Amino acid sequence: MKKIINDPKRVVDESVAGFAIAHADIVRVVTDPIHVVRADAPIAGKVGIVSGGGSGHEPLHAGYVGFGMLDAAVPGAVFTSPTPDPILAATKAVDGGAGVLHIVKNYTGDVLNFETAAELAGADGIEVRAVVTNDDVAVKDSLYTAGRRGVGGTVLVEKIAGAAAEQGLSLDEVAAVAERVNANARSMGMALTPCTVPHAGEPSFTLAEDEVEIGIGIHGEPGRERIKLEPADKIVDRLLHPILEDLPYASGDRVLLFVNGMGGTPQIELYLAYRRAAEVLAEQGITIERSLVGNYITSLEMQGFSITLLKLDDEMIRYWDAPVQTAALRWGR
Amino acid sequence: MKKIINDPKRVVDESVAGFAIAHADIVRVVTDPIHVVRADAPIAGKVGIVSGGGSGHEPLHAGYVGFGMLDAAVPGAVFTSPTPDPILAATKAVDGGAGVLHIVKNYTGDVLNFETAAELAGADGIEVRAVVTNDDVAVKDSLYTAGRRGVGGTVLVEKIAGAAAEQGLSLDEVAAVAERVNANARSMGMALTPCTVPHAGEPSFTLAEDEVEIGIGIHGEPGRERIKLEPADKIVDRLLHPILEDLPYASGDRVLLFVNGMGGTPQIELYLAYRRAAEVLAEQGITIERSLVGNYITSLEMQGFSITLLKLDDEMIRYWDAPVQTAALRWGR
Amino acid sequence: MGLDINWAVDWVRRSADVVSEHRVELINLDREIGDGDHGENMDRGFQAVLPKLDDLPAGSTPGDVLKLVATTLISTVGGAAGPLYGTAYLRASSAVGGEVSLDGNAVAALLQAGRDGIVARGKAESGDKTMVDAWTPAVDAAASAAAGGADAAAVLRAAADAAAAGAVATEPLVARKGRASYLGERSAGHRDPGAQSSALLLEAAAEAASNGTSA
Amino acid sequence: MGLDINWAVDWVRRSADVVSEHRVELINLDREIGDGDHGENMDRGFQAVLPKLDDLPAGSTPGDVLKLVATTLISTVGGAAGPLYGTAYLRASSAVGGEVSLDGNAVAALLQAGRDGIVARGKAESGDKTMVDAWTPAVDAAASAAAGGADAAAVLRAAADAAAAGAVATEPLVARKGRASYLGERSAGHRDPGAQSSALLLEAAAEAASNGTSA
Ligand SMILES: Nc1ncnc2c1ncn2[C@@H]1O[C@H](COP(=O)(O)OP(=O)(O)O)[C@@H](O)[C@H]1O
Ligand SMILES: Nc1ncnc2c1ncn2[C@@H]1O[C@H](COP(=O)(O)OP(=O)(O)O)[C@@H](O)[C@H]1O
Ligand SMILES: [Mg+2]
Ligand SMILES: [Mg+2]
Ligand SMILES: [Mg+2]
Ligand SMILES: [Mg+2]
Repeated sequence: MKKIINDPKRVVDESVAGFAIAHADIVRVVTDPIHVVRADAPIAGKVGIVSGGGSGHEPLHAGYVGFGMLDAAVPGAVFTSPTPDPILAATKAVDGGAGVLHIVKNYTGDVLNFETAAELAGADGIEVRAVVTNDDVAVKDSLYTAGRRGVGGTVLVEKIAGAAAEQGLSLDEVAAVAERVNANARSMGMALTPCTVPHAGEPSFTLAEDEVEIGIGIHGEPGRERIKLEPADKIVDRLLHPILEDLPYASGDRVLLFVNGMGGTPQIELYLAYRRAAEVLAEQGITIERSLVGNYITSLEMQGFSITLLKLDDEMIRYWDAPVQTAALRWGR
Repeated sequence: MKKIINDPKRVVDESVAGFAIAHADIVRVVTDPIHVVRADAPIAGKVGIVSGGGSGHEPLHAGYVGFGMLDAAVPGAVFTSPTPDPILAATKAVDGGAGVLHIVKNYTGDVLNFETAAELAGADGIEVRAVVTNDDVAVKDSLYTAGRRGVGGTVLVEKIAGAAAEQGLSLDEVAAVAERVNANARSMGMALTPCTVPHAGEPSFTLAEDEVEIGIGIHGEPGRERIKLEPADKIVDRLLHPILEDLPYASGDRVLLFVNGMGGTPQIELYLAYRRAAEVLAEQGITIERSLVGNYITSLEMQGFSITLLKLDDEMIRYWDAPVQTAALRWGR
Repeated sequence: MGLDINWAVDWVRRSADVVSEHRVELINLDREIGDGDHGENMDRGFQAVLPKLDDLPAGSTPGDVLKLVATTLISTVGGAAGPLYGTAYLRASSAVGGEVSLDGNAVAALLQAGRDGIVARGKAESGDKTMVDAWTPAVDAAASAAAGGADAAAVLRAAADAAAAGAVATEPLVARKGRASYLGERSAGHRDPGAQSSALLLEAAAEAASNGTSA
Repeated sequence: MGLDINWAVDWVRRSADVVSEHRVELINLDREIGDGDHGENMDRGFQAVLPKLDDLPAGSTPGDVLKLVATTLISTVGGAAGPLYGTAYLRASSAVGGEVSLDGNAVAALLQAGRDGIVARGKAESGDKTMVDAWTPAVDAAASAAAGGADAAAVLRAAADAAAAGAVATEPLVARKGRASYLGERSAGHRDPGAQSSALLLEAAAEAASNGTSA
């Protein structure tokens, strides 16, 4: 295992400590229990937004703490949901009296730990609502399973709900916007290479030199299907078509096209994939209103990418365009 | 070779085509000869700034085209300096009558091709000045060699000179600012893994599972020294000390600390490295006034990182903080 | 012969040991069909419990130990396993209340409450390829042993053996809950890591009971 | 017997062939001490020249062909090799002017002008481990062959052999120019890719001359 680390057990603490110094203008970091809070939290009268989950997906979530997006992020151990304690601490830290929204990716661990924290916060008199993101079409949705994973759509939910909260909407309204974004977002990913969890020391799976995983998640979990490497355009089609069919997206729709790198993918490849995705959408009569291309929700050093489509409405566009000032997403200020 | 590409010969064209669609609000792309121009170029009375070089270093340089930074970028083939034609075309496209600054990384190919383009532009009546960046302390500087490479410092030169030009400084003044940034910047990098140039199909070098390259460049060229993998803090020290001794940076200095990923490095590792660098600077009485952490000048999918220090003065800070609106660096608007 | 506080403490110490020993094995099982952290998570949790055992006030009961395990796992493990095991130990603690010595029936009730806690939190059914598939046969075996008049140690032995068999029996299953469910059919052919850790913990309980650490 | 336009065109075609054949070899040499693009760069350049040969107007001279190569390489190769070779061919073209047939002395002058162009642009000295280390011995060998009365083909043969030896002789050198200089001592033990491509191009020139393509 080759990593720029000192000790597998200290990776998250040391990295968050660096993040705290580098972005002291935007965030404050509390180390015990570890959570990252917007420098000016709590903001009286504003709905607080907290997200979190296992580490290894950076810039998600700490990179999205700041004006117009999250009020706090709770980083767990690598690929391990945080426990309720830091989630509760973060929830209290950002409560400005208007309630707190938890944005939770749909993984059993995240859901259970956030649930517990929400219960405890409720007992302390803080009103908490949770929105669970589950946009990954690679996983079959069913009442009898753990359901779909929350992946790329989570970033979009955090940005748009964050803007809604910043503009003073109520907890119910912010939660409704978040739900609408999640309901209109679909994603699918693939990997060229696996990743290695520091404490595991071994790659999450192995792939032959000519194989790729289709339908990969963001935790180094193997995907649904292993195929031979194909040209980029074919791979894009393989990800995009299940997405398009699922909602479904239709001619005339306006969308945000999000091409996301898994952490080890160079930009040159992401834009190349973006080109094909844009071409397919144009053929289908779908208009790209907004774009996001880069490593925004990752899986350590994994090479690969995911595509997320979000069907937009005017309100979502307005919130997407609203100013945001975080370590990883910034515009308008 | 595993890459998200269609054909090694079309990588740059297809990627730039994607970039053009994704950032149509910021840039315009001309395909023959290929160059990327700020959407509102030329700006009358403003010094134009053009940079460029081989592709594979994204977001450098196209990602820095936009308000407050570059007016044009010229992407060559992967790791191959562009020819004079597109440099000349870009120079003409951004000439607003106040002259054009070329920001050139110190590689023989870049220097020669930009030189030729500048000569041709001069013959067309455009005043061109060139600033050659050479901040890499891993390479011994000498009159008798090709000299130091231009690496991380280039990003800082582009931002700060870009702001100076945006604020209306003359060509001589912008060039002087750019020279001053370059003169006060020092960098050094390392790699955990090599990268693979698409048309070569084989990694640029091979490293054993326990080896790393110290003093790596950004073209997959092997570094100065191959050592056994060490803890992150030791590696940071190994890069930072030659940097500190070179200028030298001294107690009381105010600096910008830039921890840059080589393309395949996850953020969690970059911030971990940043933490140690900040610790060392604090011990030395050097104040970190500004920070930049991320994949900003890369070497395809290489894993590794570089550290750049820039000794700041008030003017540089003002230009650093000035609004910028590019695909890869954005704040203040 | 009932099981007292010494048994409970010994169970925890043995649990920490066995999880530590099998850390890599659990990580590897989880790498195959999950995200490779189960061994690390469980190890972190039980190592956090150990020092707290020393601070247990005099007169503590088995139920107090179980509660200590519950709260520590909840606040240190994270992931799916943290809340699930946490709830199991919490419910188990409630089930035994303030009793100072547990007989066969009490142990059977303890296990049943633990299993029910896991199901209440995780909503998994038998055959979903989760830790429930180790706990449910264990609970059933414990119940029949207790009904047959077995003492506490014998009840735990029956439970441990059934849990071990249950863990093995998860191998052919297609996962419907937890991270392995994302793999669909490809999850078959691998043992569920949580079922395996459950078997290890129940084995530790049985060994602590048979090893005469109880009064 | 002088070398005319047919020789010049044949030289270019052979150059394109030999560069294409040795593309991977040149890439590999450049991977070892550079950035792995030299073979690709040269191949792209000469492939771009080929179609333009068909458009040469009647009455073109060897100098016209050299100029066409120069401008095409400059506008398609990029990197260090593009401007350096471009300048070499441009200066070589000037050196032969409008002559329609080149004798031994003219060929020696052509090579000398080419080498001087490379040095003027790149500022490398002999022993810096660059293409100059193939060109300089070639120019010297050509000059003495011409001085000894050799015909154009024999001058090119002498130059080609010397260039080949010069390329081999770059192996032990420590690079002081170009990308390989960043490696310092570690650049020793590898042949310079530009010296190797230069040797290939001069060999192509000699073969075109000896192959009776000249009038
Ligand atoms: N809904 C559930 N009900 C019962 N057990 C579950 C459920 N989901 C997951 N598990 C158990 O949790 C184990 C995984 O734990 P762990 O790896 O620590 O957490 P995570 O899946 O969050 O990484 C699985 O092997 C399974 O036994
Ligand atoms: N200053 C120089 N003078 C002469 N030749 C040089 C000089 N710098 C580089 N070269 C030649 O250029 C070759 C590399 O060409 P190429 O790989 O195409 O360009 P780049 O180094 O820009 O990738 C080297 O092998 C060397 O022979
Ligand atoms: Mg996990
Ligand atoms: Mg090159
Ligand atoms: Mg797990
Ligand atoms: Mg090269």
